[in-house]
Amino acid sequence: MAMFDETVSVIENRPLPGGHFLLSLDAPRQAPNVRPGQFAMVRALGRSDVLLRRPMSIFDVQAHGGGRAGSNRKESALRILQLLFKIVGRGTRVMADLKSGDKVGLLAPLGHGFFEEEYLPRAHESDEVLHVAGGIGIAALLLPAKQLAEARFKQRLFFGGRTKDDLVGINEFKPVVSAMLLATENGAMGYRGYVTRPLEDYLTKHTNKKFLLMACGPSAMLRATVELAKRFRHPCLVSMENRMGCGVGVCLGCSIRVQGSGHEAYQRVCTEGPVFWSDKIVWDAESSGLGIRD
Amino acid sequence: MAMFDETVSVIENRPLPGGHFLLSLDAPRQAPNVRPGQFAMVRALGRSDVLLRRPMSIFDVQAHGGGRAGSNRKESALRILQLLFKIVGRGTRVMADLKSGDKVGLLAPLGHGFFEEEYLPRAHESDEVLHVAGGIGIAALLLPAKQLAEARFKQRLFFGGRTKDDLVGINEFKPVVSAMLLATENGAMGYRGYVTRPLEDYLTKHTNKKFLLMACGPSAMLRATVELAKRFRHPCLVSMENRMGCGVGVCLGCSIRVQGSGHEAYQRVCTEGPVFWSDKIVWDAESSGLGIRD
Amino acid sequence: MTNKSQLEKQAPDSGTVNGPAVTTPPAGEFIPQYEIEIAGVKFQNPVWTASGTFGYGREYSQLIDLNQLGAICVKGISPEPMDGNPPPRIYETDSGMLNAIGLQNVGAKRFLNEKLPFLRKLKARTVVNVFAYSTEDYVRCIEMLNEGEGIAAYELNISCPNTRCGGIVYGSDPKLTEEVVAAAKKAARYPLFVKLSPNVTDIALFARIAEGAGADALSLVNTFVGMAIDVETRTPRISNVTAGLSGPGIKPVALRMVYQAARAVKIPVIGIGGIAGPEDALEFIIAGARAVQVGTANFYDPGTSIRIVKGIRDYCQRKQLHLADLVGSLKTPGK
Amino acid sequence: MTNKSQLEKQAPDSGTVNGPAVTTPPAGEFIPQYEIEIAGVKFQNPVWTASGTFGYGREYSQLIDLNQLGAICVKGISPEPMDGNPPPRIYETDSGMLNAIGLQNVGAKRFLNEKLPFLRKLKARTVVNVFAYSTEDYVRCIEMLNEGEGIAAYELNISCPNTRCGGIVYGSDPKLTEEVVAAAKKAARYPLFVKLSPNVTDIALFARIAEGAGADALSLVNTFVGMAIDVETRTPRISNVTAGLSGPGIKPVALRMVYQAARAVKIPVIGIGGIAGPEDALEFIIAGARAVQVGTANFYDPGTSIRIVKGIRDYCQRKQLHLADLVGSLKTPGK
Ligand SMILES: Cc1cc2nc3c(=O)[nH]c(=O)nc-3n(C[C@H](O)[C@H](O)[C@H](O)COP(=O)(O)OP(=O)(O)OC[C@H]3O[C@@H](n4cnc5c(N)ncnc54)[C@H](O)[C@@H]3O)c2cc1C
Ligand SMILES: Cc1cc2nc3c(=O)[nH]c(=O)nc-3n(C[C@H](O)[C@H](O)[C@H](O)COP(=O)(O)OP(=O)(O)OC[C@H]3O[C@@H](n4cnc5c(N)ncnc54)[C@H](O)[C@@H]3O)c2cc1C
Ligand SMILES: Cc1cc2nc3c(=O)[nH]c(=O)nc-3n(C[C@H](O)[C@H](O)[C@H](O)COP(=O)(O)O)c2cc1C
Ligand SMILES: Cc1cc2nc3c(=O)[nH]c(=O)nc-3n(C[C@H](O)[C@H](O)[C@H](O)COP(=O)(O)O)c2cc1C
Ligand code: FES
Ligand code: FES
Repeated sequence: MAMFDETVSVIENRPLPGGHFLLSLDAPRQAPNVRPGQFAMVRALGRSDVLLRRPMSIFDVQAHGGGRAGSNRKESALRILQLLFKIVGRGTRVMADLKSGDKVGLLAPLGHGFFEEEYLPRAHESDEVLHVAGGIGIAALLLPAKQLAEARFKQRLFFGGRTKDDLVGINEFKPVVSAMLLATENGAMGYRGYVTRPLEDYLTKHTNKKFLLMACGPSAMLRATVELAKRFRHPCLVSMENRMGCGVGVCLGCSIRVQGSGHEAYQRVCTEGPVFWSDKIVWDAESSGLGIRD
Repeated sequence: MAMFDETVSVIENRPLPGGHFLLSLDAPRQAPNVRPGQFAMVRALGRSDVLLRRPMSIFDVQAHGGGRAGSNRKESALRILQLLFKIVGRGTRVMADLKSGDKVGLLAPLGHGFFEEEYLPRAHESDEVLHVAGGIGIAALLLPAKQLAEARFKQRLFFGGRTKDDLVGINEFKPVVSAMLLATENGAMGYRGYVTRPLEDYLTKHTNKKFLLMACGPSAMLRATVELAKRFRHPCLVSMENRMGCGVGVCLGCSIRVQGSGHEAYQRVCTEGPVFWSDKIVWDAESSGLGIRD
Repeated sequence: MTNKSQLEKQAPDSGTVNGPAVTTPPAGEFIPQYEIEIAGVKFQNPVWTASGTFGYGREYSQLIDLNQLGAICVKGISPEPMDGNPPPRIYETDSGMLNAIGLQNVGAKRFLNEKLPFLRKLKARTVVNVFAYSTEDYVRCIEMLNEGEGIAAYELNISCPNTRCGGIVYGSDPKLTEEVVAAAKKAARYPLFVKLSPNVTDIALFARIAEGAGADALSLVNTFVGMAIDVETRTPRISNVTAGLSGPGIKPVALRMVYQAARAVKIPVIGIGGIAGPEDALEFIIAGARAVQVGTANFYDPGTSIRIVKGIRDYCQRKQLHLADLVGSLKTPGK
Repeated sequence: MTNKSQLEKQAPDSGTVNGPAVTTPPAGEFIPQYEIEIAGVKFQNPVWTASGTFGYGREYSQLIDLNQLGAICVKGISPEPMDGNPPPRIYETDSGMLNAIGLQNVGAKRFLNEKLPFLRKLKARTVVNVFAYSTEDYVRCIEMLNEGEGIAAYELNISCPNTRCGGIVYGSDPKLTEEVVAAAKKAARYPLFVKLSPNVTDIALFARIAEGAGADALSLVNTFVGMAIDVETRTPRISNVTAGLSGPGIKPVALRMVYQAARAVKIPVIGIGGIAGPEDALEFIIAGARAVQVGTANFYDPGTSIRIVKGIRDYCQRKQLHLADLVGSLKTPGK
């Protein structure tokens, strides 16, 4: 687990519709070490009112010059670390103000991630990997999807948002998944309603198939997805979110309730996660720390 | 006393040598109301760590398009308010980061200022007005000098700094004063040593003349200047500085010790000042609040 | 200046003041009520300005419409004028400021003659903050102020050093608190609010004592005793060495104390401490405050109180709630 | 993160860690001494990391050189492992954060087996923060820990709710403080530091009580009890409702308490609260602290403590002073 805390430069902070931004950072030491499912802690420098770093999934890593990370991800040419984020409060507002050339504190890569050891075997048992994303949750899924694409897995993305402006990052997914099912609450793009409806339809139609689900998004969506996975008996990975103090396992601020008792009752999203098997989590708003996005 | 609290735009924030900046703000309601000797309170928006506004002398006001404020200062075309400042701490560091198009909170104009009623009569009694500036104290003197120049007073500037980079704003003074005597501590420009030495020489040479002194700068320089004024029996105006909470007379944070007792023992720099007759001030570091620049 | 919600997005943080006038909603719509009553006195809304941060009102009249405020609490008034502490008196800290003004004020007599006539004409009520060094002087000050017309209430500032008892602060001594509140209440022609010090172990205890001694309402908190040092000169940043900390940084502790005090007493509680926007004010109200006071924020953003008036209206309208429904409406887990 | 002086200009606020290694000055030059001794234990410098903000040390070993620290105070250890509070456990405030972790920890036994061996090998000393709900359990915890080798001292955390006495906090009750300190001291094989709560009226009183009961040193402050509310849902931001406030916003109050405590006792005082850079650390030292602890700053800038080590060296070098000359060297006006 090689993590680095560095002051890095903003290469570009591209505004996208709906208050989203694609932030590209020059991180030659951090980018080559990123594994799918990991995250970064971003710090606004020179101010104490927005005190804590903000956790952000690592959306993508790229070679210098914006070249796409190809099959040899580990090569040293990888130096651009990309974050895809949405303005929701003052921390993300400060991040939105970043301009090319500005500096930020970047502590990365962090988290256990979708370990090859752990999820590849399960993926191999399945006929298709289904990614389920709600809004900015999409940011956690691109790198895993890319890695699975390299290994030639069949993949499908279910992606829901409130409006069509929430459906960011689609272009990046096109080359990696074989199909995309979109949903918006107002029906402006794709299905009208929650993304778990097309997912349910799909699972219902293909009860004979084996799927691996990977989900990230608001907790209501996660819960619904996990319910479906349980009902149809498919394994499900979830990328969890929680407020974070340190990102490295010392503050115990990010702990969520998991199966187990006593000292085993809580696990840290930043260290044991952010990706968990869905049946590990206690899916109860009160005890899991979920709901901060609701 | 028309003051306005507005969010205004930065037109330009020009970096000058030695960590100085000339900040031009688009302030159509405030600029036309400025009188010589007044100041502004500048607020960094959107952050709470640098909480209080920072007091800054109003260096100059100009017409739209950068045209110089001519004889009809009151005309509505005046809309650019200029501040000349130096980075000394975190508030001024935040101000240094301002870029054209950025917004700041501007509460101005503030302070009693060099009232026509009060200083013009005394100026008329004198043969020459001597401005004595130390470092960034220069910022308080340009507007008074300009007004005196309009009234065709003879004026002379004594201007001292640590290094030659501290002697900012000289170009603006050239057209308004008949002579400039510069001093730097290392002698890199003008006299070597404190500016009060050439001042003392001049006063010694012209004991038969009547002068009005106007001074602004670090407290050691102010004290030395006031000593000279006293010794040679010339009236002396000083533009005082102190930490400020509100700038409008309510917090009583900026009070300095003045001649008088009981409830009269303190006056507010922001309201009764920033310009005082030097013999009004109790020149004692402990009781005057001076020394914050020492 | 705390975390932004929908609310703050509608009323962004800015240096401008006096937002658009609030329009009366069309008939039939839900009309939230914002008036509050404390000890029989009606206030048009719960947004007040805090003592020592708003002068005697007139100073800010050029910048904001004073008639939109619920009340103005004036700078602490002592029986005689006071000159205050030598400078430096203030110092900025992270999200806060230290002050040791030393209660420089014009005294009760000049207040009545020079300041009250202006204040009396406003729709905002006048709350007179009262301060002295002994119980007798508190009483004397109140007796002097009783002569004035148009005072809504007194706010007894008991968070200041008591010379009689050798530097002990009234507001952190249960016995002295009881003594001074009871004496002041007896003397007071107008309702008596007691302003509590946060520098105590158990705020609920002092809240109950003040209530028991006759307080009509409690306002809290006053400033936290703090300090700062100039490491270059190794001298205190404030001539008085210690000073009072205020501003957004103290808000979480102030809010907790208001929550605890409001649960400890039956009289109304007025929340103070680091309030800088509508959301902050609502936190205090939801925690149990019937009104709030804006302090330090007046200095750096004079439009804050008006922005809060508007923000609370928008919130009540959106949530279809009267102000009274909000007071103390915090939902806590079963504990 | 406070006002910047010459010092901070030399070491600007940044996310990078581990500044250049300090080089030994040429012979003949003034060589400042930074070592400190407390209760016979030597620490290579006065910059420590605070309990609960640095895990068990190892977590940060990838980011900073632990051997450059004076000491590491580990997360509070209780006799048995504890699971802590349900989330949400933390919340950011202006220049601060609230936490109610609920003292989740591995317990004394696992600490000795799994954590201590790593810590023992460092040049930084290991200070074990001890926590329990009753005097008996404090003693039991210490007795368990006494088995461990290489512990520099215990730090008794008495700022936590005491279930036995119905929610009263040890650290805000003079009698309980005396009782638990005396009992712990009797049991302790290693020196005993007592960590004081800032949520008290008179910090000097508690400092003297702890000293009288046998404390070898005092560390202060722990967190301030605070609170935050989500106004959209009208629920507390932290599941525990109230929580501990830490970070730069509390520094002025913490500094004042350290100043008062250091003047009240003869034993060494260790300063804690909002320390985020060399200047903050120096303020505490000048106010009377013999060492300082970096807490919340570790979270957002893990390099802080190393930057402080370096900043104090630069300052002492520039001022030609030994660390010991600085401790309590504040010059106050004749009062
Ligand atoms: C492992 C992980 C990966 C994440 N990846 C991304 C990402 O790729 N892109 C992205 O835009 N966001 C991501 N988030 C969420 C992001 O961290 C929060 O949106 C951000 O911290 C909010 O900061 P703020 O100051 O803007 O909002 P705040 O003012 O702090 O809060 C605004 C709202 O966001 C909620 N919130 C605050 N902190 C978090 C948090 N840590 N997680 C979830 N909700 C929070 C608050 O409860 C509140 O409702 C991730 C979170 C985690 C834990
Ligand atoms: C009426 C008035 C007019 C002023 N005009 C100008 C001007 O035109 N240009 C300019 O550059 N500066 C001017 N100043 C000084 C300016 O306000 C301070 O330099 C500034 O507030 C420092 O803020 P900071 O956060 O950068 O420094 P801080 O970190 O707050 O302090 C850095 C150093 O500056 C000192 N300082 C802090 N506040 C003040 C203050 N209000 N006055 C003097 N020293 C202070 C501190 O004691 C410290 O030594 C003026 C001050 C006053 C009162
Ligand atoms: C400069 C200043 C002067 C103050 N003067 C008084 C006073 O005279 N009487 C009083 O009761 N409180 C006084 N206070 C305390 C405030 O009324 C308020 O209780 C405190 O500042 C906390 O609120 P805030 O964080 O919103 O500022 C003063 C505060 C400041 C900052
Ligand atoms: C997340 C967190 C956990 C903490 N856990 C402990 C603890 O277990 N024992 C203890 O004595 N103090 C604990 N503290 C208090 C710190 O050690 C320190 O006293 C306090 O945070 C003030 O310092 P700071 O402002 O530098 O953070 C904790 C603080 C935080 C923020
Ligand atoms: S964020 Fe600190 S332990 Fe996970
Ligand atoms: S700055 Fe507030 S009274 Fe002068």
